[in-house]
Amino acid sequence: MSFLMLFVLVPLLTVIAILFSKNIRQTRWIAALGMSLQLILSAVLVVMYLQIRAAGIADDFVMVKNLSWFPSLNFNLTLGVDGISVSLIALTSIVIFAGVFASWQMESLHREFFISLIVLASGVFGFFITIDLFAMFVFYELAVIPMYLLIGIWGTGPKEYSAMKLTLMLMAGSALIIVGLLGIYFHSAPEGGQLTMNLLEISRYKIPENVQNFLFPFLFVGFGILGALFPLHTWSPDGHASAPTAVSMLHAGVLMKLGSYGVFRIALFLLPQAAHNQGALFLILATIGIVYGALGAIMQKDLKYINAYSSVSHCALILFGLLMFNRSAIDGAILQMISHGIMTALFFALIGMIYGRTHTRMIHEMGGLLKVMPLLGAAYIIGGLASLGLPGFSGFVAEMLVFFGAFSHADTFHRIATVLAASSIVITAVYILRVVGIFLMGPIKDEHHRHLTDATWWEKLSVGTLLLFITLIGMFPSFVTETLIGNSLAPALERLMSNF
Amino acid sequence: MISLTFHQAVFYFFSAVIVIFSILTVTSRRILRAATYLLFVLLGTAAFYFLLNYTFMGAMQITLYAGGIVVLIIFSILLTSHVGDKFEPIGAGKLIVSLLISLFGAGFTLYVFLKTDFTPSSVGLPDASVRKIGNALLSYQRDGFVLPFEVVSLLLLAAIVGAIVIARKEPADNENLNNE
Amino acid sequence: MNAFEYTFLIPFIPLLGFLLIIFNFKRFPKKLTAALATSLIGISFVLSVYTAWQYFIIMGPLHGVYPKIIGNHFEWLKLGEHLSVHMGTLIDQASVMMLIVVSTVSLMVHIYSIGYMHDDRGFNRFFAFLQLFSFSMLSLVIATNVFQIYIFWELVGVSSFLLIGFYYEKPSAVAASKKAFIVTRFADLFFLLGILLISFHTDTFDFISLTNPENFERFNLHGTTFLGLSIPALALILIFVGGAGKSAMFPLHIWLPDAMEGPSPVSALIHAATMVVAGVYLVARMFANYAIMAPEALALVGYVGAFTSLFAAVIATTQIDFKRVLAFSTISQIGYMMAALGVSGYGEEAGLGYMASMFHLFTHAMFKALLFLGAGAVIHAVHTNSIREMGGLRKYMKTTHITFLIATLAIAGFPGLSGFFSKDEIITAAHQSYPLVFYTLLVVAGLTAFYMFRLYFLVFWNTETHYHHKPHDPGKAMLIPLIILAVLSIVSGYIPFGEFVSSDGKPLHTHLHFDIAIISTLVSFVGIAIAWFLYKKSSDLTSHLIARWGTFYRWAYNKFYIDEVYLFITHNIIFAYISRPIAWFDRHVVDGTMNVIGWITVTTSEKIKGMQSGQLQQYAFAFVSAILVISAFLIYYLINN
Amino acid sequence: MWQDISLQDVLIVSTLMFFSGVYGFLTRRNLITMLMSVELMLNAVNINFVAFNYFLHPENMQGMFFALFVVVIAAAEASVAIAIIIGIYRRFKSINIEDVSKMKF
Repeated sequence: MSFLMLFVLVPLLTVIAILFSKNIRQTRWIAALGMSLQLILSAVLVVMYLQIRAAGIADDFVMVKNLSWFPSLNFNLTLGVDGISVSLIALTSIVIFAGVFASWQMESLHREFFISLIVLASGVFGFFITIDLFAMFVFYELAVIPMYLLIGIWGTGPKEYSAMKLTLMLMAGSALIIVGLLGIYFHSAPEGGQLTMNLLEISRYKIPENVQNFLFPFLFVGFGILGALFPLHTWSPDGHASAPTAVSMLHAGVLMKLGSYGVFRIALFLLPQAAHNQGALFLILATIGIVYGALGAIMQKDLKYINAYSSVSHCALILFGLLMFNRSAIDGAILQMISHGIMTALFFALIGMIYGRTHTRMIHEMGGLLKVMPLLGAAYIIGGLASLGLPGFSGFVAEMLVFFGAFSHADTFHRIATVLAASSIVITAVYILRVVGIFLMGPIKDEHHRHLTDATWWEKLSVGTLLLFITLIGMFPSFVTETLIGNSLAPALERLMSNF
Repeated sequence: MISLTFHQAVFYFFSAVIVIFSILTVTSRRILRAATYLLFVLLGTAAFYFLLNYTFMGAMQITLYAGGIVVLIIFSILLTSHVGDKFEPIGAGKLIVSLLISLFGAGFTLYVFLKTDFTPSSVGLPDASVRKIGNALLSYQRDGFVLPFEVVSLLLLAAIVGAIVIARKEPADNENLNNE
Repeated sequence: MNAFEYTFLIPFIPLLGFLLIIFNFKRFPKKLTAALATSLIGISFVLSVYTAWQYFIIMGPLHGVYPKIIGNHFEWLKLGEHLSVHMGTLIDQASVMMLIVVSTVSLMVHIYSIGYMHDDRGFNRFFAFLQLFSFSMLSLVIATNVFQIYIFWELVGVSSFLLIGFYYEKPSAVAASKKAFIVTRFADLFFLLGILLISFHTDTFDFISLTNPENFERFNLHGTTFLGLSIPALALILIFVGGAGKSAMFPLHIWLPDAMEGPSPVSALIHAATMVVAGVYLVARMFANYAIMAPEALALVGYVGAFTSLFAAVIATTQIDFKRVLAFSTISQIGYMMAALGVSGYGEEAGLGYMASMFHLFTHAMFKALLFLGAGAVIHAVHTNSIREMGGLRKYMKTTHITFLIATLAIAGFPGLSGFFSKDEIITAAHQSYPLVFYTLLVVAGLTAFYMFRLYFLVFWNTETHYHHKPHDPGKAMLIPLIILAVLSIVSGYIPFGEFVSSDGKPLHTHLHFDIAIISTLVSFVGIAIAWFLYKKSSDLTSHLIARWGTFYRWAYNKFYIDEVYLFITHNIIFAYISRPIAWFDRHVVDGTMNVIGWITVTTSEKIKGMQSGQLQQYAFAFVSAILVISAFLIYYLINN
Repeated sequence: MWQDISLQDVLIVSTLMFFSGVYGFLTRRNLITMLMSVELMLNAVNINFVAFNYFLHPENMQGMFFALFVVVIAAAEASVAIAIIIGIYRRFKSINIEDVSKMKF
């Protein structure tokens, strides 16, 4: 029994406990309890991880534990974490914690809702704690499937369409991923040994370059779909717009990171040569995605669409950073995963709360809400400022790391890409301020909005948690970039750099 | 001059009956007449069995088929149709396609049958006495049929029960579903 | 190790105030907030003065050069192998001078705001933001490295955004705050790229190593850039664009006039005295790099500064909004400072322009803050911004009138007042090397005198309009800062500034250049005289003149339509032809492709589904045909084998 | 007696009977006539069984027994089929096969 297993077991136990809950009060308290426990567990994990590192253990992955699963195929449930997965686990528990409180008032089918939500979360946790490709894939699917139900049942607007679209596109991604994974599996033992899905064992060998070139697009695009790679991002606006609050939070906040994590952990780590060969192409797509998402957000009228496009832009920045193949850019990209995860969760939480009051998400139908609900409004503005990369918040540090890393490539191609990517900080400012100006500031447009209430305690808790972490990371970025992530970048960097 | 034995004459007569009434059965536009024609076909078949000396088989054919099934069919016709009803004429396309398929199938099958060189057995006539059939049906030795016999009896039971279940009057609360 | 470790407190005390107030902004009574904020900024002020005293007086120059001292610093973020971002305090001539400027004006504005914002619902919020701004600005000026400057650069931008949009229910204020933020953000993009470029080539952010001429040899500055510029020139121009955005240089000046939507104390603090000079300060910070590495970039700074100065002065003569006149005046004066930097050389006497620029920055901060605070007092009293609706106020607001007059005289370059000295230095510096800049600045000096006195006469003299309430001098809280700043506006000119602030750290002995001084004084007097003639009493001469100069007047009045050009570019080109098509493209083409794929699948399945019609006979057809075909093949196969 | 009639003769009859059954099944829209067509086909098959038994393997009786069982099962089938038809008639008030197409997708 490994400590890491708790991250999957606690959600599952929570789910079982929810099955026996009698009413919504019990359901949400059980969910809140379980997820608080999860938050504490991840804090413990961070501490444990730091202690292990402090003890001088320099393995790529720590707390490795091998549980046999399909012995005949040598598929194992191999647990193990490094700094990156630890920080992403922490991110997930923060977001799901806030998500539970953000959906405090989910009345209809509350039991089923919380169960699906937590199953989804446990899939994400599972994905981050394993280093066996097959187990990762299984958990990945576990995370994607409840999404369909969550959007299809509890969504708003054209929810069936969105749920279908989202699920189908992600499933298409899965199809590509499984091809890529099997390809790696069958080349995991070049000297005729036992085939394996274990990340560590695969990384000992070099997969032949032509095989790498063949498999890389499958894995990059497959995970890229989830990471909102242009032009395969279109599930994101519809999906997010239709999903209920907590689902949008979890999805944009964490699930999209599964994509970029997969790109980093599997595509780049295992196929470094192909990454070099084909990096330029995907870099172009990522750059387009950054600018395109931001420009697309300017003219949107629906709050959720704005945020969804913003997510496209920010997630493209993650891929952009990863494809720079150097320490600071990748460091920044991973920090951006965390930062964007919290930030976008905050946005979706706030949008959900505002929508719950005004019953509209159209920015032009609202106005002057800052006066009516100062806390939510202020939180939205702070979130907006964080999103446009204000120093003091996490997004700034991540962006700077990525830009610095990107700028250390002195050739014209990378320079132009960097300048274009950097221009997104202006465009981001434009759309964020436009939205804030229209719906939070100005005179109150709808007289009915005059009597709306401000945040309740659970909303304060949800929003406060997220804000706290955005600020903490922004103020003390070194803790994440150096202490947590720093050492863990080395193996991947080594493999990526060795080709130069 | 083709010499025709009595047997042959009888055989050809019943063959003609069977073929003609078969075709009439499927082309008649009055359902009750079709049922009657079917009865003739079945009786013709029974005559075949008698001709081939399978008297028990022939008897079964008459009692079960001609007596049982046809009566059943006629009952159901009376339950579901008006006696004077005529079928609508069949669409030309459907008619042609079906006809083509049937003729092609018949031609093809006949071609195969006539092409094949069947070597008749020289053992002699089969023994189809009721005694032998009765023994064989209840025998568990070689050439015994007690297992299929039992299976068939179970099947019959199941069919009876099934028929009752299906045909029984439905509960009233399902009425509204019927009209959807 | 060093005596300046306490300097980190200077910015941190206002930060503490910000946090205290913002987390209690519903609980704190106004009095508590005011007392807390003012006393905290007071402590910062005292510490700043103490720092200056310690640095300039106690320590003095070391071997004839003022040292650059790192007060304290720590590594905040590692950016790469060699580069890391530090946070800390750098104590040198410029930063200490700026500490004084920022903390003085900030303290004055805090005191003033107690009176000015007294009846406002957002009193606590206002003070919280003021504290936030003070924190950011103080951190900016004592930044040890260019990246720290960038960080706080953004934060002052945000404070400015929050304060301009303070009356967030007023659409014009919202629009102005948005505009200010986006325009400066746009410029910051270039700043950032400049930082990226220069740090890539020098491997350092630190001002001490970055600006030390002895290091320049070691920097790897080779490589090609576009337009044939050298790398340092390109990088420094990019950084200057950042500075130009914050300092409202043409053509990025458009946000500053609109920023006057904020409360008057904010205009005084942020948009006159401190934040807007950050651009000047930035160029001054990296002056060695500009002067030695890329003189062409420095020349650009000079010309842009001079042009902006003239441009804004011309517009200022036509504006009728009290605060907008002052805003254009600010732009013009900052242009002055930029021009002074541009014409300066590095070190010794050649560095006169640098010193003059800093001097003008210092004096300008005092009198421009005074002007804005005075404007605030007037607006507070008469409830309008339009100078057409004012007049004859000298009778009602005696103290305000006198302090305003002092400030006006100071900015107009009246001999004996602070502006006279600093402006004189600038014009002298320009005279030495750049005749074009020199004449421009001279013309601007005349224009400045003219439009400031136009403003002064229109407000305090001229025909008295009918006021609903009798205007009166504001309360003590507002008057005291006015008086203090008036005193400072007079005396700050007598500081031997060159002794303290110079381009290379060595004290620079300056003296008044009488020839230049006489010319510039004459020009100013001409300006004042014309204003006197036209505006002291209401006369129809002005309208005649306006009619004569119709087109030009209209252009100047409309700020040469720069705003409209921007609006056209952003709304009609970027929004309409880029963003909207992208939104459309995304919905219909990219998403459409996905939907077409889905549609194909669905349609195919519909067709297949159609076969499953429930029509028994169709199944039978299929069945029989299939059986026949299969058996035909089978038989054929059997026969042939 | 068997010299008089050849196997082929019987097969021709049964084939014609079978395919008239097929034809009927494909064209008739009335469920009962379709059932009758099925009976025709079954009969044709029965004849074949018996004929093959008689002409080719008279020494054992499998063919006949098979036909016998088919008859029995046909009876069972017919009774169930008619029960179904009557059920359908109750539900749809019609036994036209084209009206009874609920069983799709």
